[in-house]
Amino acid sequence: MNAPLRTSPLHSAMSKLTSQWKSINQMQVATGIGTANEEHEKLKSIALTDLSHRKRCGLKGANAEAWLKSIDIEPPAGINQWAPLGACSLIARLASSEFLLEDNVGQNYADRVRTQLGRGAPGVTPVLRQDAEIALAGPRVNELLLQTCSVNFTALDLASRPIVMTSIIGVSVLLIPGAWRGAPLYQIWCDGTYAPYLWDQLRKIAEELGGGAVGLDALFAENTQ
Amino acid sequence: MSKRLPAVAGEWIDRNQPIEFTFEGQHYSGFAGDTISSALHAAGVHAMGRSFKHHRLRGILSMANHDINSMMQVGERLNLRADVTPIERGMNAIAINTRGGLRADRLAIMDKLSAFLPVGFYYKAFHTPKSFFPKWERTIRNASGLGEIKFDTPRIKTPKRYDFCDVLVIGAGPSGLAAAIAAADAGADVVVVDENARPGGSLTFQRGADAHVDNARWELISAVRSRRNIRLILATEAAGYYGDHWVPLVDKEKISKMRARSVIAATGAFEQPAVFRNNDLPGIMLASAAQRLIYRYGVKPFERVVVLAANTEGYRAVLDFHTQGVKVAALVDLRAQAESSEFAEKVRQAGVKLLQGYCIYEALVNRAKDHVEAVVVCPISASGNAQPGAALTIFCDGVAMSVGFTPALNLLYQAGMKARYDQRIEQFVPGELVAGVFAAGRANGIYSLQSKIRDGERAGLEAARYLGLGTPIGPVVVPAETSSPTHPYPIIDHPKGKNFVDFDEDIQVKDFVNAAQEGFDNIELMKRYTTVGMGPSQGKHSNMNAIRILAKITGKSIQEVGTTTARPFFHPAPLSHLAGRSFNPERVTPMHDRHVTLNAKLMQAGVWLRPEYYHVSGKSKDQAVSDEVRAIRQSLGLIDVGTLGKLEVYGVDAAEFLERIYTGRFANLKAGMTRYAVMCDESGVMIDDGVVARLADQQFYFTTTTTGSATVYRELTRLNTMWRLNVGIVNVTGHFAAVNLAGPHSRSALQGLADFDVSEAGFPYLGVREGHVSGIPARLMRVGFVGELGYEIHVPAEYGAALWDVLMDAGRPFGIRPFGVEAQRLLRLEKGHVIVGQDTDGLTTPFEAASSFAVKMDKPFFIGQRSLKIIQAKPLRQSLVAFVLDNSYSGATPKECHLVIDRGDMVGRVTSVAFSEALGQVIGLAYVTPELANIGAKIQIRIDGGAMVEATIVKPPFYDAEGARQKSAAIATTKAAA
Amino acid sequence: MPYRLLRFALSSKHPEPRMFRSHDSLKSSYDVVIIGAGGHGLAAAYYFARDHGITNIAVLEKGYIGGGNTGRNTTIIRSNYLTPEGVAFYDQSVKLWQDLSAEFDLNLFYSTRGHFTLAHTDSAMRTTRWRAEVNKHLGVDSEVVYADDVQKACPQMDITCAGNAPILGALYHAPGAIARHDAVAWGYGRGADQRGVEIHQKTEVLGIDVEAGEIKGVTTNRGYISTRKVLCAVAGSTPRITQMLYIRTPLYIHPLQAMVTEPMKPWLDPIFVSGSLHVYVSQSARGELVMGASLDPYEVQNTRSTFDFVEGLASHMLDMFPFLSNAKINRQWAGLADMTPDFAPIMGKTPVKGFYLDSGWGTWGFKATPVSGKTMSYTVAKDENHELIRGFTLSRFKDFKLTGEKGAASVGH
Amino acid sequence: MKLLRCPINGPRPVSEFFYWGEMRAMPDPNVADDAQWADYVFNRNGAPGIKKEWWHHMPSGVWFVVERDTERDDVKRTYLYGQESA
Repeated sequence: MNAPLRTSPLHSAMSKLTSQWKSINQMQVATGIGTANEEHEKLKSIALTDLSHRKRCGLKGANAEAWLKSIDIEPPAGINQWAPLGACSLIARLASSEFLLEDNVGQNYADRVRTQLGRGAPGVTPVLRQDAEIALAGPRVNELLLQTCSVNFTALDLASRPIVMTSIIGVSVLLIPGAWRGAPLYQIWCDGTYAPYLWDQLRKIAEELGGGAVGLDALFAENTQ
Repeated sequence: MSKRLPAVAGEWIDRNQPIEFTFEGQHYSGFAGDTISSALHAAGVHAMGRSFKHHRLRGILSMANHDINSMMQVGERLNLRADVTPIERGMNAIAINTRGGLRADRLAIMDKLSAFLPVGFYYKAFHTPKSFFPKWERTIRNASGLGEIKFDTPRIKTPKRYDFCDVLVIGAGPSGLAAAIAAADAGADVVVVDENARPGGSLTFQRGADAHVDNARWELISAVRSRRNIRLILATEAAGYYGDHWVPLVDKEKISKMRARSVIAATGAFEQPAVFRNNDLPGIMLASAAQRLIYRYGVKPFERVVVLAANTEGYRAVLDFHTQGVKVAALVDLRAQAESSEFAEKVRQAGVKLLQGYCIYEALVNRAKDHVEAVVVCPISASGNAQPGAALTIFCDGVAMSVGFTPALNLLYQAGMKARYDQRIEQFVPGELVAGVFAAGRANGIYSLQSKIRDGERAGLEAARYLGLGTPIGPVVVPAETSSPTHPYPIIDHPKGKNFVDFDEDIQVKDFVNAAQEGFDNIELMKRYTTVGMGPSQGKHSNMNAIRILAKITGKSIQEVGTTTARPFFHPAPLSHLAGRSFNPERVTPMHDRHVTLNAKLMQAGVWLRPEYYHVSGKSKDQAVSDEVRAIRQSLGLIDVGTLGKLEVYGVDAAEFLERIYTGRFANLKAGMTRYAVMCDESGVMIDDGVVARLADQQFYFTTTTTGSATVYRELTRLNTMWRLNVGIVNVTGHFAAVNLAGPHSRSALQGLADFDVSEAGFPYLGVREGHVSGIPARLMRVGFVGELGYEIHVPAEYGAALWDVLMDAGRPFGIRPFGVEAQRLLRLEKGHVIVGQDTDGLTTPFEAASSFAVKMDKPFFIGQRSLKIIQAKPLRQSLVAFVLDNSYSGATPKECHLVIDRGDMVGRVTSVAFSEALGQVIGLAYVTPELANIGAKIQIRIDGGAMVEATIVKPPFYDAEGARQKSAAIATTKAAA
Repeated sequence: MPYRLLRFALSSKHPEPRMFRSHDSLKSSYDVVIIGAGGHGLAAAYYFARDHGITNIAVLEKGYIGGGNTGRNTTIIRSNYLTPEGVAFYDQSVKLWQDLSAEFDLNLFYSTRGHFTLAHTDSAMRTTRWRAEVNKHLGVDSEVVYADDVQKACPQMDITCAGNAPILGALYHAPGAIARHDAVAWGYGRGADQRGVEIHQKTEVLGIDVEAGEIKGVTTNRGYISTRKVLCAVAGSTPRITQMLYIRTPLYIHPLQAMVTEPMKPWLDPIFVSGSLHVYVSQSARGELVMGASLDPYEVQNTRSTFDFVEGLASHMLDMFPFLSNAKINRQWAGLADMTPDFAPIMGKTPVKGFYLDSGWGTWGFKATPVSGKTMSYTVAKDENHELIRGFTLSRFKDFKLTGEKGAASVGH
Repeated sequence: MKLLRCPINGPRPVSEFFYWGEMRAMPDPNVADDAQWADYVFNRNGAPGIKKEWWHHMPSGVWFVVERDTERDDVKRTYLYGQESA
C-alpha cells in the first residue's frame, strides 16, 4: 500500500492562492504564489508562508532531557531556548521539561526520536506534534506583530536563541525569532485547528501593510532543491 | 467681516490653503489648520451651539477640547467638538441638540422655563398620576441626548496596536519637553505624547508679550527633535491610565496601547471660568481661549475686551491683546492686593484701565440676544461679596477670564494618587504617587516658566533613575510660586442666577445651594444630584468651582470636602477605536473543507465550527436529517468527531490517575478495551463524560466533550501538579483527526482497509485497536454511541483529509452518508444516551442523570465522591427518565425544556425530544420528581399554547434494547435486511 | 408643565426640605443596626418603620448614601428567573417597584422598556425556553421569540452579529424596566428618615460584639452602639463583616464593570442582553447608552477600571450595532459583585443570633431592592425567615440544597 | 493591562492567564465530617487580604502560585508549586 498523503492545516487556505505545488515529505507544498514579481514586492514588506510540511516530534517528562542525551541529542540548556540540530534541524526546550524537534528537509531526527521513544520511557512521554507552522518575514513584520501580539519582540536578545510562548489574536502560539536577509523572521507554530483562522487574519493585515502570502521558494528556496 | 489678524509668528494655519465649509447651511471659508470654532470666529460667528438642558446660545469657552456647548454633527460623525475639530473641504457642520436649527431652535423656550426646572426637578414631577408618566417620559427622552446616530454608518475597523517605551511623557509643554530631554539623555527610550497638533503647550499661546517664551519653545522643541531616542507623538490623547503603566493613546485612526516602564504626567492645568450672571454668553471666554485664537489661528478674539483677572497670566493676556490691537476696555482684578510682577507696570504703560478689587457682577446681552454687549462691574469685599451699589457698566464685545487653573490630575487619580489641597496656590497638587509615576509642571503646581522647565528635568531624571538609568541625583528644589495663579473663590452670587458653574449641564450656583439644603451636602451626593461633572467634559471646568461652592456652604475646608474620583476616559473615545479589528478565534477540524464541499450546514459549538447536517438541494433540513439517520440505521454513515477532546496519559500511575479523576473504575480495564467515563466536580455535579481506552498497561487514550476539552485538560494538569503522580498528560485534541464510521455495513467497509483483524472475534464491541487504515496509522474504538455497529477512527491530524476520502470511497458501494450533529443527537437519543450540558445542568448529579451505573462509590477516592456520599444519603431531587408519546399522537411535538406538570405543579422538564422514525413515535428524556419516575407511569407535558400531552415513562434504550446491533454485525445486517 | 413645578418658580426660596437629617452623634443603643446605606439597607429601614413600627434604627454607612452598587449598577429590573424561588421573589419585587414613585412622591423614572435575553446557540435557546416556561407557569410575562421578532424590536441591529454569533431567538420579558438608581436610595432614605430612622454616613463598622452566640453591639469609628439585632447589607463588603463574626460563607468578590457613551438622541427602546457576547445595554433618559459585560475574571476588592473590559465590550457592541462606530465612550466604572456558587442570594438568619445577612447579590441586586427590604425587615423583626427567602438561606450549602439559578447561567443581568 | 510574572515565561498581560482561585487544602475525605466537607467545597475566604492563588499561563500550560493582595490587586510574588521557599 503506497504511503498516504499528508495534508497541511493550511492546505485549503493556500490552494485558494497558489498555482505552483510541489510534494515535500508526502505533503503538497505551495512553492510559488502569483508571479515572482508579486512575491518580490511582498518580500519588501511582509511575506508569510506555510512550513507545516516539516517533520517534527515532541516529548516531555522529568527524564526527557537525560533520555535525549542518552541518544546523543544535546538539548538547549536554558528554558524557552532552542538549539540547532545537525545541519539544519532544531530542538526547542518548551518551559523546562518539554522538547520539540523539527527537521528541515533531508534531516530525520524527528522520525528517529519518535521511533526510538515508541510508547515512552520511564519519565518520558511522547507528544504528538501535528502543529501548523507559519513563517513571517520582512521589514514590516514587527508592525504586524504589534497589531496582533502583546510581546515586545524587539526587546529580545536573539543571540540567546529565545523561544516565546504567547498568544496572537487569541491563539496560543510557539514562536522563534530569527533573521532573513537582514529583515526579521519569525517561525510560528500553533494548533492546526486554529491555523486557518490565524493564517487568514495575519495575511489580511500583511496585505494591508503591502505584503502577503508567498510560496516556500520565495523564502526558503534551499528547502525545495 | 473677517477677524483674521496679519500673519502671527508660529501660527498653526496655512494661509495659502483656503478651505470652504458650511455651518448650519451657511458657507464659510477658513485655512488649513483652522478648527471649526477658529474659522467661525474669524468669520464673525460667535454663537455656535445650544446648551444641553436650557438650550442657551453658547460659543467658545476654552478652545482646548472642553467646548461641549459647540459640538457639531458632520454627517455620520456626532458630538464633534468644534473647538478642536479641524475644518475639512466641503465639511457640512450642524450644531447638535437643536430643534429647527441653531437660531430657530424651538427648544430655546427651555431657557424661559428654567425657573420651573430647578435642580433635580425631574425627581419631583411627572410621576403622578402614574398613567401620565410614559407620556412625560417620551417628551423628556426626546428632548434629551446630544448628537444623532446615523444608522447607515458602516462598521469601522481600526488597526489597534501595542507599543512600548521606557518613559512615557504625557504633555509636550515646557515641563514635558524638558522631562523628555532629561530622561533621554540618561539613556531612556522616551515617548512624548500631546493631544495638540503641535508641541509647546502653553508656550504656543500664553506669550504674554514675552520674548523668552518664543525662545524657550524653540530651544526645547529643537532639542527634542534632535534626539533619536525621543518619539514625539502629536494630535494624540492619553485616554486613561491602567495598571502597570498601560496607557491607551488615541489618535485619529487608531489606539496604540502603550506599555511604558515609567510615566510622567506633564498634563498641565485647565483654566477655570469665573462664575457670574450670564457668564455663558457668546463672547465670554477663558483668556487662554482668546490667546489660542490669536497665536494658533491668527484670529482676533475681540475688538473691545474686558479682562477679568486674578493672576499674573491675566496681566500677560492683557499685553497679548494690546499688542494684537484689541482694545482692552478694562482690567478687572478680583484681588485686593495689586499684582506684583513686572507685567503690572507694562499694563500701566499700555494705558489700560485697572479696577483693583473689582468683580464682574453680571454680563449684559445684546439686542439680538446672541452676544455679550457689556459687563456690570462692582467692588468686591475682602470676604468675597460683590457690592452692586457701586456698580458701573462697561461696554465690550468680549470678556476674557483669567482667574485660575485646576491641574489635569485625571490620569494620576486613575493611577491611585490621592491629591492634597495646597493653600499657597489654591489648587490640588499630587500627593503620594505610585512607583514609576511622576508629575511635572502645572500638574505639579509649578507655573513660572523657568521653574516648569526645572521641574520637568527633575521628573525626567527621577523617571530614568527609577529604571536604573542615569546618575543618582540629590533632591531637586524647584522654587515655589511667589503669588497664587488661582483665585480661592471666583464665584459671584446674583439674585437672578444664571451664573453658570457647569456649562455641560446648565448648573447654576443656586442649584448647589438648593441641593445642599435638600441634604446632598457631600461631594459625591452633590455630584449625583446636580449631575455636575457628569457631562462630556467630565467636570474639567466645573468640578473645582463646585467643590469651592460646597466648601463655602458647609463651612468645610476644600481638603475636607475632597474630590470625586476621575475615571477613564480623559476625553471620550470612539467605539471603533476601542474595538480595533475585533478578532474572534474559530476552530475547524482537518476535514473542514471536505464538509464545505459536501454543502454542510455549519453550526457553532464553542469555538468550533461543525456540520449540523449536510444540505441536499430540494430537501428540507428535516428531510436531510432523517435521510442521514436512515442511512446509519440501515446501511452506513460517517461523522467527523474531531472536535471531541482527546487526551493521553502515560506512566506507572496512569491508571491511578484515572481512578481519581473519573467516577468509574479503570485500574481493572484490560489493555485493548474501552469504558464509558463520567467526571464530576468537587460538589458532585456531573461536568463531563467520554470514553477511556487502554492502549497499553501504562498508556491510556481518552476523550472529553467538545466544550470540555480545554478546561478538563487544564484542570487535570493542575491536579497532578499537586498529586505528583508519575504520569505524563498530553492534550492531543488538535493533533488527532477523528471520525465515527457507523452502520450495519461499517465492518464491511473497513475490512479491505485495515491491516488488522476487524472480525467480531478479533475486534469485539468496546475494543480498541492500533493499526493502519489504508496505510494511515490509526486508533480504532468499537463504540455504540449511535447504536449501530460502529468504529471511532482516530488518526494524526495531517492524515484527516486522506482518511475521510478513503472511507467515503470504501463506503460508496454501501451508499455511505456523511452525517452531522443533528442526526447524531437523534441516534443517541434512540439509545437513551445522555448529553452532558443538554440532559444535565449546572447542578445535576450522576444519580439524577441516570448515570449511577458509571459511579463506583466503593472506590477509595475520586473527585466529587465525598460530596456524592452526602447527597446519596438524602432523598433524590429529581430523576431523568425516558418517555414516549402514544404512536397515535399526531399533535405538535413537545420541545426541549417544556415542563412536566403534575396536578398543576412543575415537577420536571423535557431535556431531549424528537420523533423517531425507527420507532414511529415521539421519544424523549425528561426530569421528573422521583415519586413519578416509574416505568409505565404517565406524565403530562405542557407544550406551546398550554395544551397538555400525556407521555409514558419507559425503560431506555428506546431502540435495540439488548444493544445487539452495536455488538454484533451479524444481527445488525440481518435486521437491516429484514 | 406639571403644576407642581410652578411652586419652584413662584417661591422666592427653594421650597424643598432636607431629604435626610444629619446627626452629630450616635445614640448609645438602637433596636436594630443596619450596616450599609445602599438601596437594600435603606429599603429595609423604610419597611421596618412602615410595616413593623420599628424606628429606633441606625443605618451605618462607611461612605455616603447609595455610593456602592446602588449607584454603580446598570439599573435593569426584571423577574424572568429560572427557579420558582427566584421568580416568586423577583416578581414580588417588580410589583413593588411599580408603585414606588407614587409612594415616595419622588420620580424614580421607573421605565418599562421590555427586556430581550438574546440566544445565539441552540443550547441558549433551550435555556430560553426553560426560563419562559417556568415564568409563564408562575404567572410572569415571558416568552420565547425568534430572530425576526428581535429584528422587529430593533430594526437597526445586525442580528447575525457580524456573522460571529447569529441570533437564533430570545427570551422576551415585557415587564423588563430601568430606573434612576440613585433616586431609589434617596427615596427609601427619605422615607425612613421621615419615620425617625437615623442614617449615619461616614460611619464605619470596626467590630461586632457577640456574647454566647448573640449580638450585643457594634463598634464604629464614631463610638460603640449596643444593639441585639444587626442587618448586614453591604454587598461586596459582606466578607469583611462576616469575618468579624467568624461566619464562613461561599461569597467571593469579583469586580463588575460598566461604561456609558456620550448622550445621543434616543433610538434604543428595549433592553438587550447577550450571554454569548457578554453585552447588556439600554439607553438612559439622558440619552446615554449604559453598557455592561460579564464579571472580571479574577478576585479584586477595589473598583479600578481595566482597558480589557472596554476593548471587549466595544467589539461586541459593534458586532450587534455596527452603526455605533463613531459613538464615543465617556466614562467607565466598576462595582464589587458578591457572588455565590448557585447564583442565588444569601439571605436571612445566620449561626449568630441577631445577625442577619442580605448578601450574595452578585450582579442582580438592584432589581431586588424593594423585596429584599420588605423580606429582610420581616425576617429581622420576627426573627424568622420570610417565606420568599427560604430558598436563599446560608444553611442551604452545608445541606447541599443549592438553588438552581445556575442552570440559566449567562450574563446575570 | 495588568502584568503578571509567570515563573517560566516572565511578565505577560493578565489576559494570557487563567485564574483558578485561592488555593484550598482538601481535608481528608475519610476523616472530615459532612459539615467540614461542605465548608471545604462551598465556603470561600471572600475578605480582602494577601492570598495564595492558582494561576495558569495558557499558551505554555504552566500552573503556578501567585501571592496577591486582592484589595490593591498587587502581586507580591509568584512561584512554581512546591518552590515557595526558592
